[in-house]
Amino acid sequence: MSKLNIILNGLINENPTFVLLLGMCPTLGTTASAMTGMSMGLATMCVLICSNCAVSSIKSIVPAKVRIPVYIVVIATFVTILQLVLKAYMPALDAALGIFIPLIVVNCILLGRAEAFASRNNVVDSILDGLGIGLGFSMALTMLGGLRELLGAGTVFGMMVYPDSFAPLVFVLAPGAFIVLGMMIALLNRIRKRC
Amino acid sequence: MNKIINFCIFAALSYSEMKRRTFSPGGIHPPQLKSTAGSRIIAVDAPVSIVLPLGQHIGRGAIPVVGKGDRVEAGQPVAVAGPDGVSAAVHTPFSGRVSAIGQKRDSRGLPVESVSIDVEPGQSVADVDRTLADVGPVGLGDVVKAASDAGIVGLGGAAFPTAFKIGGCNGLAIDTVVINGAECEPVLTCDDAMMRVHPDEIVAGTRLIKSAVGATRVIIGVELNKPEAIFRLQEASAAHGDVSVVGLQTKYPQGGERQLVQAVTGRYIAQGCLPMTVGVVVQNVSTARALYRAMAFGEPLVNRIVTVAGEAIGRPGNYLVPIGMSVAELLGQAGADLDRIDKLVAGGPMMGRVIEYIDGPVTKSMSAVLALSGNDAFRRRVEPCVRCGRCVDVCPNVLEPYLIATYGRLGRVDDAAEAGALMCMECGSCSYVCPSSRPITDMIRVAKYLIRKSRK
Amino acid sequence: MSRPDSVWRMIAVLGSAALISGVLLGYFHDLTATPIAQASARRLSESLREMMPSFSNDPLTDAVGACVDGDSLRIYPCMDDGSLVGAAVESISHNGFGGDIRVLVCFTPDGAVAGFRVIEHSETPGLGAKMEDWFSGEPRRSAIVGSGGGGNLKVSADGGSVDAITGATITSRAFVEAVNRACSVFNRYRNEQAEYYS
Amino acid sequence: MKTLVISQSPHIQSPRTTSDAMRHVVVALLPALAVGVWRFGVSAAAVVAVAALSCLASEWLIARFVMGRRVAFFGWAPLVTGLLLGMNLPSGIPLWAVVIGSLFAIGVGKMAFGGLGCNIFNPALVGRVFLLLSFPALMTSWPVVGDGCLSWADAVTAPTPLMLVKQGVVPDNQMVIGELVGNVGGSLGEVGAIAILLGLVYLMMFRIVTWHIPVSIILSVGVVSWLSGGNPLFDIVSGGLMLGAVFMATDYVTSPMTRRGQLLYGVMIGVITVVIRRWGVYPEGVSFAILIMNGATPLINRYVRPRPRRCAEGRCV
Amino acid sequence: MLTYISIVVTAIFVNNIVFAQFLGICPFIGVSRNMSSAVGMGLAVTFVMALSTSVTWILQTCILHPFGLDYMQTIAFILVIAALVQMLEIVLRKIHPVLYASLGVYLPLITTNCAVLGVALITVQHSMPFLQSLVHAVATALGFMMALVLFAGIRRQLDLVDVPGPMRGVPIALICAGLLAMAFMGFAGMKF
Ligand SMILES: Cc1cc2nc3c(=O)[nH]c(=O)nc-3n(C[C@H](O)[C@H](O)[C@H](O)COP(=O)(O)O)c2cc1C
Ligand SMILES: Cc1cc2nc3c(=O)[nH]c(=O)nc-3n(C[C@H](O)[C@H](O)[C@H](O)COP(=O)(O)O)c2cc1C
Ligand SMILES: Cc1cc2nc3c(=O)[nH]c(=O)nc-3n(C[C@H](O)[C@H](O)[C@H](O)COP(=O)(O)O)c2cc1C
Ligand SMILES: Cc1cc2nc3c(=O)[nH]c(=O)nc-3n(C[C@H](O)[C@H](O)[C@H](O)CO)c2cc1C
Ligand code: SF4
Ligand code: SF4
Ligand code: SF4
Ligand code: SF4
Ligand code: FES
Repeated sequence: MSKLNIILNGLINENPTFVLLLGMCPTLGTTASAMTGMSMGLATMCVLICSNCAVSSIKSIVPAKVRIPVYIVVIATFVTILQLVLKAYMPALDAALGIFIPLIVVNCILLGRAEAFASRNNVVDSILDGLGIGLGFSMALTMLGGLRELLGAGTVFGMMVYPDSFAPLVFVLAPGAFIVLGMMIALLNRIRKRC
Repeated sequence: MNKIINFCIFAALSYSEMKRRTFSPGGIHPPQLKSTAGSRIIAVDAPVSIVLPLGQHIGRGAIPVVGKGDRVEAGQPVAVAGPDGVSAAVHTPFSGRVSAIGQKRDSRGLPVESVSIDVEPGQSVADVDRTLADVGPVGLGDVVKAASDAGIVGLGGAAFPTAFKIGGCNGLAIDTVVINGAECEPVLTCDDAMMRVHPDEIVAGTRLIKSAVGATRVIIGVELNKPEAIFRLQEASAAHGDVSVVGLQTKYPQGGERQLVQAVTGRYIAQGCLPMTVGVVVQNVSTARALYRAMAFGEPLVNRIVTVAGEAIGRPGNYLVPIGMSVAELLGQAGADLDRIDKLVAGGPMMGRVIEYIDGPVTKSMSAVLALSGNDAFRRRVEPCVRCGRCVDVCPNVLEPYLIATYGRLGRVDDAAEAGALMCMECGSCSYVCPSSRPITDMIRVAKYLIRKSRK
Repeated sequence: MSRPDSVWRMIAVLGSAALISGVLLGYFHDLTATPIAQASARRLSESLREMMPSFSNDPLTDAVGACVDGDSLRIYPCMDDGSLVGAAVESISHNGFGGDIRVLVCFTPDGAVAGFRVIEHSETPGLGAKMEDWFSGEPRRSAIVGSGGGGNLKVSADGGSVDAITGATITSRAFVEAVNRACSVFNRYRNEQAEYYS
Repeated sequence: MKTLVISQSPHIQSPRTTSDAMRHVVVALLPALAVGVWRFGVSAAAVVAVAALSCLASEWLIARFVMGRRVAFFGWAPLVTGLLLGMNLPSGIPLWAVVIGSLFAIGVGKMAFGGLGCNIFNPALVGRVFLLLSFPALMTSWPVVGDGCLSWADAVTAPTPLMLVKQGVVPDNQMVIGELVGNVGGSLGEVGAIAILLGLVYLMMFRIVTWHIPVSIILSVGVVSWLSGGNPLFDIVSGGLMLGAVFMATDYVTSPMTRRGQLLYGVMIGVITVVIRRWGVYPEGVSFAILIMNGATPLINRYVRPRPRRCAEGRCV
Repeated sequence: MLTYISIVVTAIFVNNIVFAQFLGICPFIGVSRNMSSAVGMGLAVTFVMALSTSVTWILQTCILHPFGLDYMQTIAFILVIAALVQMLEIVLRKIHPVLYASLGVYLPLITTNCAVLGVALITVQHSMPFLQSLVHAVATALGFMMALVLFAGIRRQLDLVDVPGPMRGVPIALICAGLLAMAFMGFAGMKF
């Protein structure tokens, strides 16, 4: 697999949200706007790149039986670091993403990539994989957030597209998350079947 | 005149009480369409040839005992019951010569083993009136032998060999004989005609069955839409304390045996059980009469009453038809306008089977030939199930027809079996009421077929 | 992985993973402790600078607590040349739609509301969450700012002068409640100060 | 001789069709609709007309261009959905919101599931609750009865009786009578309980619905209201309860199959309705209650099935 | 008493973990295909949530907070939960093989279920007393189970109808979840 392919794979073929349907909770919980969606995606990507890198570098010394606990420790460490950094330098973002930042720990994208990719590939490829999957996740969350924000508040990244008095609020509330994601996956299904 | 007054009083008194007698839950009220009610029984003219299928009953086909070219006498058996008992003999209604033995298409268009006979001219179809003969106390063996010799099968529709059914009661604690005069199917009036014309012979037949199976009573159940039949039967049974006639609410499928037994005895036959398990044996009125004729006079079952009805029929009515005569010939004699017929049904509109091959023969179980024309012959367009629950409401067997049908359509065999598909008696009530015209019964048949196939 | 995994090896790997993680986290914690503490202080002092006339003290260190109905609210007095130029009260209402609403309300020395900032809330996006923009807009703002310290503002639905957010009366009531509580706390503080100095 | 038609039994069908049932529902809705138009004027008629038309159009457009089905423009089922959606809205709601609501009701509430008969949730209620959550301000400004206003801009609004109760007013007989004859504010189809009851009588006469669902809802609302210290009569006649109990909870597709299931469903709707009215932020809870129980209907259908009687004889071996 | 009723009702209906808080979505979509697995998963989650919330509560109040180690919350909690689930699996297999057979298969899935960690974090954030935390955890889990069971019914129903191709499976499940979430918003802001 070429380096580019590794990245593209994560963006498209194995897009964690639309294709693998992983990490549903942050996908639904942090996409009330394009900004929060993108932030969550990028935050996850940072942890993913770091954890992939770390897992890949220690893969040969970790016994199979304690593999999972070690990976959890690795991931949790990076998540906590991220949490501290956000609190210190971007408190508003930390408040907006709330509990979903610590919950990156249990996002199976991370454990899944550690298992499926990083523990079998070299450090560079693992970092690229983290980048690809992370970008795919960020892209999906940004799209979902953007769409919800557009429908539910009439803005995209805070810029007004049409007056918010015409915007059905539901789309930025909990039901809107489910419905917009469902419709997006259906649309993608339809496009993919056509090709 | 006296009779008419009596009849009116009887009807008025009984009506309110009898209307309550029925089964529950479920059931439907289709239009009666019994335009041929009250008509005379007309004997058809003898045909020039007949075809006698050897498998007119449930079970194994009969074994031919004549050869090609043989001459046969009217009433002579051409085939005898197969070895395992679930079979019935076949007799020829006419004298003639065996022209062929082999596969012939029956009215469904399927090739079946048959004996074809060229009928000698000059014979007629007649139900010989005989004075009521007193048949003394009989044993089970006598009745079974008579039924077997006469080739009697259940005339209520299922054509189950009667000898086998009655023989099966041996050793069971049967206390009640229920006689099925419900005739709940729309259109049909053949049992009605039989009850009006031969009430004495029916009552005599029922008492034979009673003493054969060791029961203590006979209950004849008749729907209230046949007041004259009830009256005649009541007259005929007045002298016999052990025979009672009860009127039943007019509701389909009142004649289903499970439903009938519940209505007349109050005993509920649980799913998967037979009437025998609650101490009841059920026979059709015409079967009872045929049994009497066989016991008293050794007469075989060679004729039956067939209701011929429909818009395109010139002379609708009840015809006495020899078994083996072709449907086309029967229709011809009833003045049918073949060009106006779009669909032919053997039996009632709820459970009857379509006739696909018009030259096929009338069989022992063919209670009617119903000609449908125009819109009546076609089903409405099927629409999506709106889950209105009507099919669930009407199913007399307490099933969920829409669910079994869906499982059948999707081929989900295990789910269909779990939902009780095999309990369905295919009465058609669910399809009848479905406002979306869904072919529920058809899909349930598919489900049943798939289940049976998967279990083999 | 061809080598057999002995128990000791497992413990060693797990233990060192935990150790490395602990050390890393400790390091990052120390690194970020000050910025984290500053982050919240910075927001507060920035808000004060925007809403208050210039002051020379550090209101955060001069803050005092005042109890109302079981809540301890903080008062941040702003001084210039030893005289009070205003004060801010960090007030709270528990009757928000989604939970608590925290509001920073600034007062002039004579007890009139000088400004307000919503610090924290968990109201519905698009509805209650609009409250800061809504109440900062006219004519709501002038109904609140400059109002006396009586602490009896009411939303229009309850017969008052402050228009509620359409569809979010609950949030509006809670917001106004927080402002009212701030008023009463500040009034008490002012009276105490007056007594103290007189 | 023609070729004979071949099919399996039965060979006759009841004359009642699904579209007949829907047509009867439309007829049964007319009295309540008339009261709405009488009380609220032309704007009410406009809202209902736009809702009906946009439901028909949404259904046709989606079926034709998204699902690629060849279908007729008119259908009784989407008309019922449209009428009911319209009648569940305040008469002063802007028409663009009605169009958006209809599109959501039909698109997400019905066609996404495959169309008629496939949906889990009542499409009209999906539309209504969607609008309620999306445009809370528009959905809670109720024009004053008897205005007969032609334009929306200057309509006078006032709280509905249920909103007054939420604000602490104790309902009296005057309010009950007002609800009965339609002399109150509210959704344009829900005012006038008597007209709705007329519709129920009509539907029961033609055996489109049975008493089970409406009666169990109404009774349980009465009982729970009484237990929780409310005014049972007022709770029964106020808000959208009657409209919901008679026309929306009875929707075949989204209600249970068996009578016992329907009773359970009705009672639960009643309970949830009163709970939301008493303790929730919304003055009215019947839409939510019906939608929640729509979601529970598959479970009810699964566990409250027709029960074959067990044999009492016990004679079998 | 009212506090507890309020906690229970709020956790099950008002702030339902799936419909309002978006936690536990993956098992919600993955394990709601049939009734027995829905109930099994629900019971397993109830068990684990009660246990892990108790333990993390003690961990937080007795160790992390007094020693100023709050920032270690995430890592400590996830390790505790993982270890607990492991132990539970072993213990259950030993002492109650039957229960293990029905619940055991769901246990490994629960380690990485954000609902469990989420509830532990939320209870600590709200600084509830111990008993309230426990009740909150159990009620949340019951809310989760209710969502799973409702959904198992709905998906069985959806299997019987012709859902359009692209909508089949996850998309229509998500839309149903959305519509149910809409319905449950009727309970929003409920106060006693
Ligand atoms: C739905 C249904 C309806 C039936 N209706 C009648 C009927 O009206 N009259 C009748 O004699 N048998 C009817 N039968 C057949 C009876 O169940 C039963 O088989 C018959 O009465 C037994 O008598 P037999 O063996 O003499 O035919 C019906 C069966 C079914 C399944
Ligand atoms: C999902 C949802 C979110 C809500 N958010 C808020 C909110 O943030 N603030 C609020 O005051 N009311 C909120 N409400 C409640 C209603 O919008 C409001 O209380 C009710 O309609 C009263 O309307 P009014 O504000 O016009 O009096 C919310 C309701 C729901 C269902
Ligand atoms: C927390 C969680 C994690 C899961 N992880 C996996 C996984 O790693 N691999 C997998 O095939 N399925 C996973 N699943 C999905 C279920 O186990 C799934 O129902 C199971 O694989 C059965 O698959 P089937 O429906 O295709 O037979 C997970 C589900 C949950 C709730
Ligand atoms: C008695 C009855 C009540 C109905 N109620 C509704 C309703 O409340 N909402 C709706 O959208 N459709 C209703 N319909 C129409 C139809 O069932 C509905 O469009 C289906 O839910 C669409 O699948 C009703 C139909 C009948 C026969
Ligand atoms: S690990 Fe978490 S995010 Fe991933 S599928 Fe499982 S539950 Fe969902
Ligand atoms: S055909 Fe079968 S399922 Fe239908 S009503 Fe009759 S017994 Fe019930
Ligand atoms: S009668 Fe027809 S439409 Fe009604 S539930 Fe049964 S199958 Fe469905
Ligand atoms: S076997 Fe007999 S006693 Fe048993 S359920 Fe059947 S009919 Fe009843
Ligand atoms: S359960 Fe999957 S991300 Fe929450």
